[in-house]
Amino acid sequence: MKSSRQVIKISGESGQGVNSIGEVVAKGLKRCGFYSFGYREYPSLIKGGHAFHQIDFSDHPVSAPSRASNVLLCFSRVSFHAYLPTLTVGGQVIHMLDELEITEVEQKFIAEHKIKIYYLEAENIAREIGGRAIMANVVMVGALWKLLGLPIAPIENVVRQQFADKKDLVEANVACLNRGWKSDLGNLSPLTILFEKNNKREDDALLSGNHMLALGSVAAGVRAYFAYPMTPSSSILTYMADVYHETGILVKQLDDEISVAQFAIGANFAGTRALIATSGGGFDLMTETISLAGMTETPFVCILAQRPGPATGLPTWTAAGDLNLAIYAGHGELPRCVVAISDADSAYTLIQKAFNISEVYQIPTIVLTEKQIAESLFQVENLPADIPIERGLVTGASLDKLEAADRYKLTENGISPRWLPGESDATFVANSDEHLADGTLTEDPLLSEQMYAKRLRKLDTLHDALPEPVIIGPKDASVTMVSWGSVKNTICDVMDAWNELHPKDNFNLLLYEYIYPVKLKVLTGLIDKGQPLSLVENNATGQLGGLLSQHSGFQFEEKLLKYDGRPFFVDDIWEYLERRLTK
Amino acid sequence: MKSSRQVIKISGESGQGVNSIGEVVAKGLKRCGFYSFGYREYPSLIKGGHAFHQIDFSDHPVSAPSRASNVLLCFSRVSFHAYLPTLTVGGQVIHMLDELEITEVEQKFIAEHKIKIYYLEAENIAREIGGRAIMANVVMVGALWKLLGLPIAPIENVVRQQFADKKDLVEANVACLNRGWKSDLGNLSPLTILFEKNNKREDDALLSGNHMLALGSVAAGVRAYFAYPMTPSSSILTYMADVYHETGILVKQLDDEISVAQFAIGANFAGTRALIATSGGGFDLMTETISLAGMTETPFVCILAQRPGPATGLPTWTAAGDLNLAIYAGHGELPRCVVAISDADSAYTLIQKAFNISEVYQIPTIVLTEKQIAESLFQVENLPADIPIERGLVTGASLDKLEAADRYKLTENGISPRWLPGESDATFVANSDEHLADGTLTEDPLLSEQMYAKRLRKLDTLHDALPEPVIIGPKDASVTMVSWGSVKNTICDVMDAWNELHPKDNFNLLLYEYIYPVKLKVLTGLIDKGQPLSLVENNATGQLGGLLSQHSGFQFEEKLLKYDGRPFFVDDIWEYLERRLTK
Amino acid sequence: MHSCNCGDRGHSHFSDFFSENIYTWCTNCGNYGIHAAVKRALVDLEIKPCQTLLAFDIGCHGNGSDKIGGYRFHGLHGRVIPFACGASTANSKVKIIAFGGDGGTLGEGINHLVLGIRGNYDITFVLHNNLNYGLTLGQPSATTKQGVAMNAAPDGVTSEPIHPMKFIFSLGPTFAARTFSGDVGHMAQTFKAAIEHPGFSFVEVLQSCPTYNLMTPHEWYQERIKDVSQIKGHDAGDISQANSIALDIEKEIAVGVLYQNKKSIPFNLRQANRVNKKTALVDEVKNLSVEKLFDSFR
Amino acid sequence: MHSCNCGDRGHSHFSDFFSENIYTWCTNCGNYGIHAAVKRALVDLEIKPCQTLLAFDIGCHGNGSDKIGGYRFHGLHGRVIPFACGASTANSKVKIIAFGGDGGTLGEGINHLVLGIRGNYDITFVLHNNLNYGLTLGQPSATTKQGVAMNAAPDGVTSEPIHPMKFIFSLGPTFAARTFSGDVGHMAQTFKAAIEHPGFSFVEVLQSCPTYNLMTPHEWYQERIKDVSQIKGHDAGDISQANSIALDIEKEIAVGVLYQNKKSIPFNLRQANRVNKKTALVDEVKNLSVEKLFDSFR
Ligand SMILES: Cc1ncc(C[n+]2csc(CCOP(=O)(O)OP(=O)(O)O)c2C)c(N)n1
Ligand SMILES: Cc1ncc(C[n+]2csc(CCOP(=O)(O)OP(=O)(O)O)c2C)c(N)n1
Ligand code: SF4
Ligand code: SF4
Ligand SMILES: [Mg+2]
Ligand SMILES: [Mg+2]
Repeated sequence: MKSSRQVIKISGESGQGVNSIGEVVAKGLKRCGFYSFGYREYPSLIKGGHAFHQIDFSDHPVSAPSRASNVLLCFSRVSFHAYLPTLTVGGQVIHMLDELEITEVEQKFIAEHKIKIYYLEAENIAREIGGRAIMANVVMVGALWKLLGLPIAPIENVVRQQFADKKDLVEANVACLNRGWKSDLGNLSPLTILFEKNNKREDDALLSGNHMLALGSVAAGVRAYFAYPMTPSSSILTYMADVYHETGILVKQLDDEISVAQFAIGANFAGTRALIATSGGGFDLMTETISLAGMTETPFVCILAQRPGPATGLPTWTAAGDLNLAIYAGHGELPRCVVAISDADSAYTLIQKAFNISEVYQIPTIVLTEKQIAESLFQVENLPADIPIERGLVTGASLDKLEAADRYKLTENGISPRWLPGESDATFVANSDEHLADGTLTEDPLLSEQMYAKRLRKLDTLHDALPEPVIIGPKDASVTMVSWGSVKNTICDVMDAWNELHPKDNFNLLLYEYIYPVKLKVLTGLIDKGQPLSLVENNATGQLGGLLSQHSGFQFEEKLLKYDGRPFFVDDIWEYLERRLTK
Repeated sequence: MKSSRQVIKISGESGQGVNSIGEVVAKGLKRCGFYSFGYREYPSLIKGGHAFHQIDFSDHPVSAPSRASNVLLCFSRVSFHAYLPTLTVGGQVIHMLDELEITEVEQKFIAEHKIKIYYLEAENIAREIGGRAIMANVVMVGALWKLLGLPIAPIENVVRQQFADKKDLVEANVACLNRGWKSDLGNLSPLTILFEKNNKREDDALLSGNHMLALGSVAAGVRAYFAYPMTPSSSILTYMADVYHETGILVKQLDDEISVAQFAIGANFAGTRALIATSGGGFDLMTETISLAGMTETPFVCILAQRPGPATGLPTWTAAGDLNLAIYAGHGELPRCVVAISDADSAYTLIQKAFNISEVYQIPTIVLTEKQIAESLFQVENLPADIPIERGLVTGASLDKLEAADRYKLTENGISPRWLPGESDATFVANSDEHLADGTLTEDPLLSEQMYAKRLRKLDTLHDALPEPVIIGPKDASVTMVSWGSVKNTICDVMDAWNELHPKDNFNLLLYEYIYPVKLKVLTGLIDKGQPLSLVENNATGQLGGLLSQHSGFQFEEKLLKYDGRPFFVDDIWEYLERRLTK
Repeated sequence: MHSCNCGDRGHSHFSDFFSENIYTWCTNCGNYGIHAAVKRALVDLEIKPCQTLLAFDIGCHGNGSDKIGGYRFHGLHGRVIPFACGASTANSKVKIIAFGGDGGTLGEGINHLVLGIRGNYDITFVLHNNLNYGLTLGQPSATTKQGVAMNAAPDGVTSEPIHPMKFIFSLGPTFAARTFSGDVGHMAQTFKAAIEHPGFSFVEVLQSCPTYNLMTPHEWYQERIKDVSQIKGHDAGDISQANSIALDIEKEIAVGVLYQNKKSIPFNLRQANRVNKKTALVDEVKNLSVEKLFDSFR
Repeated sequence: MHSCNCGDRGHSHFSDFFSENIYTWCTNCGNYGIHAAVKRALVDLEIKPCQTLLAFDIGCHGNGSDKIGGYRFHGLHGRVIPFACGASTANSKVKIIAFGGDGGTLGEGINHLVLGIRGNYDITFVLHNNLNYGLTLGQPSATTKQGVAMNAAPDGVTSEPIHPMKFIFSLGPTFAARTFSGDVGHMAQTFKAAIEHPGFSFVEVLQSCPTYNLMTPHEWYQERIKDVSQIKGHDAGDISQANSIALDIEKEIAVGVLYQNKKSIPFNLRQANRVNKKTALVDEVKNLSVEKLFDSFR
């Protein structure tokens, strides 16, 4: 497997443009005919520290990061010291750090790992040619390209595109790039790329899960986006605002998350589609409103972008530890839907589904994502098909026949007619107190119970309508991994190579994207036939596992749980499979 | 069973003093040698509507209400119409409603149920004797006493005690009482009380679960009580304020629940014991702070007084629907403890335990109660034994040897030394960001994971220390009910009588008071021996059942769930057992 | 957007707002008058039930939410302002009036009052200021006077009360009025002005609560209120004048429209990317092609 | 209560507050100066690390919480005020200073600012007002000027900014001061006065943020600030004077102690049932007999 991908880590301080250089490199690789995936690590501070953008590339689609890299580009001293240890044997470093001091421990590591290091006086070059030290980054990219043995034209085009709106800088940057490309690279050895450039998808888009959530929501007819900044959801807000002239969407940053949730329920009740997003701490503050959405049967869609908790936790790192929160938060018993995206494509599709579910079933829907999906760069060929909007609203002539008591009418499937303020003479009250069919408050035991049960019946109706989790990979496998979220990408990245090498010890994946109400048929099918199941989650307590145990009675004995703020690296899965083999 | 208790319902409008009359009657019955239990139903409004205070009394301790009553006292028309249908066959009514109109349906009900009705012109009498119409209530009590065939002296003493601080009114009230006692009662028949007055515990206290929580917390050394009013927790605030000169406790109503939670964590971090209480909606707002308590390892105790949700729900009614909320709310993965009181005694004990757990394990502890426990009147002989305070603090000379890095030291059981600001030279930071042993922020994968795991280890340590759920009733029974909260009282009220009648179809109860982390030994013992288990919960989804299924794999097939805002009446359990019998 | 078949303004009747549900407030509660005045204002403005969205907080006043006509939302305690503001961003054709108590508005949700005023969302907000938490049995609120003994504060509260007008004037409001629950006519007039104002209209109603507010009962207010029309030379366009006549809430209490910025631009018209849109957000929910946006990532 | 072995005030050194952790703020961030001034104020007042509780909000400034000595709590975004107020009710012997950003204080947690001022809890509160949400990459805050383009507001915010002093003066503060992150000496003086004031001391620091606040950089403030000592006849005891000199934040910006009520009674001394207590809540945690209270229910 290892030989089927190469890994480049571009590192520097926060604020040194690591990310934009990462994007340039990824685009260049794409134009050269590779598939790439961009993974970011950065601290929760504005400038300084150390951060990287790592690009895994290959001749086939990749969507998860490796633990170690083959090439390290360093823009800052701290990043050199931080990331040297993450190089593979034979790894190579290009840095621009005058009089870099290397510690004894590092020397030892370098020797043992046969690491080669090259100093490029990129800043001097940049100042000379481009007049600005910041262009050193581009010089470094040129040198990288030399090391990769790739043609300069594609990356030159990317640089031209990148600086298209700063015309005065384009030529200088291109000159810097070429000058870097002409470096001698000292004792570095040109990278041996053992895989093909199957030059077919050079026009693929490179974008993050958050971008795709935003695009999916625009496609779904979302007309208002309210938010309070919180990593890793904030980049949705930034993007929504950046394109708001194009989309015409109302984009408004509010002053706290309770306001955000209430604005959304207000706008949804009035009759538009409003989207909101936050992370765990902000979500806590929204949970009373989720309870309200359940009670008043008002559509409500919230993206919960996970990061490690509790409390402030690791704000710029990744985790999948808020599944229980999504399912159980908000007081009282209410119907809701919880879905979890796993990559850019499912982001686009599930956010659209979420709005349809929320409107048709008149329930809150929580869309889980993770920093790993939110901020990684996925290569996407085309947009998945749009999902036709379903609003479940009374329309047209039927509006004239409505009575107030239709609004919360007791129905078999629990779903009652819904219409918007201003659309019919039949006015009603959406009441957070327990109520009768027209919303009038009631405290009667029988009538209360009936309305309570009606609401909860929607959960059964929805359950019947939701798809079962999918099995990815061979139909028959010696073990089935059960998982959700970004872990899917790592598992899939490993799957083909491993299964080819180990046809008898192969595996497949049962992926939950529609998580609650929980679908069990496929799972219990597997349980019943005695299929070995292994739970893989990016948290410490195995929350999906807990949910499945609760409803199926099955207890997972095999678990692979990770909770160090990092996503699953392909190595984590590979090594786990190897450990399993030797057990 | 039925014949072993009598039931009196005192009804009127909100604001008509139904509750204080209820207390007078309950005290009177106690002085006459009975055991009583007071159950309240009232709407969420200030004046008007209809409300009652129902007293079940017997020759043995009772702690749950019957569905129907033998005697109905009516102070208002609405309450007559509302509660007439809740009389048993042969039930009797005393009302004070001039020209009461009785509908045809009611006439039919009266005839079929052989109900007798007596009109007492109590208001006229009161005005005549006492000078005030409001004293009519006391006239009515006099008449009730006549109907019960009980001596006047004990109740007269109660009335004197009740009005002790309004000297000018005492004699008039006593006169009213006696005058009522002298009514002829028309065609009503003196009540046949088939059980004894075993006149031993006439000095028992009559008080609510909320009173006992408050008393328990005072005993536990709580020195600050912060709250924002929310039924059914508000009466704790009122009582705490009423006795704050006696206790010296700082009692402060704040402006919202987030402030309440933060004041508590602030005061606890500084080193006192602060208590807070709320209901579901307010609790939602506190959940981010619970996550913070988990992360910073700061003690935190919150009473979650349940009422039916979602949203505003049924504010003055009862439910046990927030167990999942208590266990899962608050983002991220954190250790916590969830306990649920079941009656006045356990209120007193568990609130003390909660503080010890919270301080020793440095975790948030949530104490669940329900409106049914919070506001019902329990007869209590004596205070349960006090629990010695355990704070888990470094004290004395050891304080001098501390280093900052002791505060969050990695330990095997997960518990690290804790000390208070101002107590040692070793100052540290309690950090909501992931941190090292001295609180310094870290984003390192290994060090983060270690601290994360350390915190969660406390859950295992606590698990080992917690008691198993108790079995109440016969050791061997044909079925074991599994339950928590106020349901216990109803089950216990039925148990002796039923088991005596049905020695072969008897039952016992597995009561969970310490709910999370969940103890399974006793339960799995029962499961393993194939003991039939029946889940009884005051909610719609069987939340304790879900928790037990998740951890044991056992799926409850038999469930008795109630979610109409009412507690389990003794009839509910009795009828359920009868249905089981005929199945 | 389909419009209800009652057509445009013009035929609204008091009885259209009638509900068969019976009010449950205490006898002589100020809320009765407030509801009467709200109905009258709407009828006078020829606004029909189906053309309104009445949003209620949780509190005594909110218990009236199912006793009046119109589209209504009875939400969470303290949250009526952001709910109504959110609704106002989506549909500006329906008139939105939000009602809140002093507890919900100046306690639990005071942050939202700040947000609503600063954003100038196009709603009318009616503060039922009864100087206590009525529905939870008479605890003190932020407007309870210092030293008055209440449920949960047997020796009285230890802070000075919030002065609602002083508070909102610090935030740059575009409309501020005060009225009294004992004068239905005055309330109706005031509500009408508020409803017609584009932007956030703040109306404080001095609401009598005969059950829990014994310090300043109906009569107390009755004796003290004075309409701005009787205050010589008052110019409602002058914020500093408004500020100063608003101050006295003990002796002579100014009621009426204290301040109105006639150039008020409501929130929806301040949004750079929407200011020329003819449609409202509720009219725009349809699948939108994002191909072009996607292409920019290629 | 056991007291740390460093004894009473008297031997505090600047170095006692030193931490080996390295600050992670941007070069020239105003927060560096603020920390220096806090240390200096504490040292000048002879308060040692173990005699302080420094409470930090989440924001750039909060990232300094592990880079300074003292007992510290780094809590939730927007919640530092109620945390610190709660702590102050329990232990009045430890000096409590709370730090918050404009985002956390005037956005997320503005309700708590109201509560803190009204309750007059005995803490010092330092507002790091850098006119933006720094830590989340430069979105607008409630103090961002209207029309300035920011992350998430490409055409500028559409509301007028909150004027922090106007806002708090509407709530009856007992101490209000303003200072500037570019003047360590002035800050230290101001913090000292704030720390010594019994009750809620509000200190606004005009904090430069060279990364995201390009509108009003260090120099902009430098040129405009004027200490109250240079303002003729300013009487810090006169709230209406304070009010008016506080207003200008564009041309001549008054800094220093703008207002101080010398008769301020802090929260803990206002509690009827505790006012004569010699102990603090932290000293009183022991099993208390409730037999007598229980007996009253018999
Ligand atoms: C989150 C939350 N906290 C507390 C409550 C309980 N509660 C209901 S009404 C109310 C206070 C009402 O006071 P106010 O807003 O002044 O309205 P009033 O009843 O006086 O009209 C409170 C605290 C609640 N419903 N939700
Ligand atoms: C509940 C919650 N919402 C949002 C965030 C994300 N967040 C962290 S810092 C911050 C804003 C910081 O702005 P400010 O308070 O002005 O501090 P500054 O960084 O400017 O010093 C936000 C929104 C959070 N941590 N918690
Ligand atoms: S308590 Fe006061 S506000 Fe509430 S209904 Fe009664 S009089 Fe009205
Ligand atoms: S972003 Fe601004 S406030 Fe934050 S560290 Fe940088 S300069 Fe300081
Ligand atoms: Mg009120
Ligand atoms: Mg800021």
